[in-house]
Amino acid sequence: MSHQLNVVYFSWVKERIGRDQDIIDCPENAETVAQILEFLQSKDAVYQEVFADLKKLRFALDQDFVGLETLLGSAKELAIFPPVTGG
Amino acid sequence: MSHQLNVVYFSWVKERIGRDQDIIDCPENAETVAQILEFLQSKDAVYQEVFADLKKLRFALDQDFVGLETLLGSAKELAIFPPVTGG
Amino acid sequence: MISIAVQENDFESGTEINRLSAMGGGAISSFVGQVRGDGKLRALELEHYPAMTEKALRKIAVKASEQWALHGITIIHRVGRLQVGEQIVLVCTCSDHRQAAIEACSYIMDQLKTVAPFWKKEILQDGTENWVEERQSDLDAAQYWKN
Amino acid sequence: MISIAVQENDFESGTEINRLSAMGGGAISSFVGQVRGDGKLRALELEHYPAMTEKALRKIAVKASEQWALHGITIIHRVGRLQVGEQIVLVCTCSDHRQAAIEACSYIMDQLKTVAPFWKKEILQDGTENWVEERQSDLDAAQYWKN
Repeated sequence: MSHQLNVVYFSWVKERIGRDQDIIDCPENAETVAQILEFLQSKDAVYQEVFADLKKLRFALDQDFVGLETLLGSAKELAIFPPVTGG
Repeated sequence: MSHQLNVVYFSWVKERIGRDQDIIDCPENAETVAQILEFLQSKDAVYQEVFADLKKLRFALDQDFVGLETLLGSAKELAIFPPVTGG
Repeated sequence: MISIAVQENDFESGTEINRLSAMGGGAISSFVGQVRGDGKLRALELEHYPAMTEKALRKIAVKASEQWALHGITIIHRVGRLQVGEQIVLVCTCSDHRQAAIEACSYIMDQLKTVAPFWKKEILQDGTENWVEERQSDLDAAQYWKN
Repeated sequence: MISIAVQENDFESGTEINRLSAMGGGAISSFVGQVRGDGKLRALELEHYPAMTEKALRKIAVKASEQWALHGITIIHRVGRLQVGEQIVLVCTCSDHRQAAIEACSYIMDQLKTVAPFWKKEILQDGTENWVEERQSDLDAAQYWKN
């Protein structure tokens, strides 16, 4: 059964992609955050460019910060955004 | 010419001495804070008891903290009080 | 008692301090951040990740309450468009001891700067817009508490 | 801008914070100390040395402004009889940078505890009165800034 993932974007990631979220069907072989990014990049030149420099991005899985190699598990939401600048 | 000094007391020093100040004529040979304390102690048993433990006292000369060996110079006011406890 | 708010409206620092001081700890430390003008800046646009923001702030507050003996913690962070001079954030802590209150307040601000999902966009007087980049000094400050 | 007040009247922390934040620094740190009740305490009597107090507080504020880049410093210290829960002291600092504001505020409180001529007398519920003694932790805190 295919796993649906809500991918949400903030700050300049959202602006460059041109929308605030994508609902995707995870491919069978995508098990980590990095693999979802590769999958998105393979689909579209815009993702390819926005995700080109991974050092400028941060990730949260179900609203907790995670690294690129974190397993998706049964997470429902992946957030992709630049380093935070609040306060 | 005799040098007049206003000696002011605070906190339990004031309570034990029973008044908030003394105006004294400095003796010729009293050049330091310590010597004024000795002079006062020589005059009165109350002073002798209140000033018995110098480690429990602090001093200010013309409103600046000083040590026991500080010279009186032309100071007009010597304050004697316990360590401060504000804030 | 932990109180977290993410809101567009302004806040009254005095009201929040009085609320914490009513807990009777005796030592109340607070920090207010505001939009600092440099002549070129017109306003900031504060974006956040609504599903995550309160969770992240609460996690910071819980960690602070594990490290210091606190009676209360208040965190208020504004979002939306804020003009130069407007308040952005308030952190307020209450303890029996001033060092605990002050350190916890400082810790919460440092963590908030690095792990709470807010992003600032500068809107300049000439109309141009820039997303603010993370600052090394903020990363260093957050790192300090790990030593 | 240094503002010092020694007064019997209460103060509004929010008003003081807003006055400093109007200077536009962007980072405002404040500390409020209040009379902490322990069940036995009824009130504190705060005595001071009027001719020296403001001079001593101003000296502390000047030293802080030499060590950190501050836009403003406010110190308010109350004297007279204060009931449990009442505010005693406010220190508020304003800077371009939060670490400077927070450290200066902490420094001023530590100095105030050891070199400002105030004395606290505790008035207990049963009517007995005790002059508060200096605490080693306050001396240690003031010493910290000399290293």
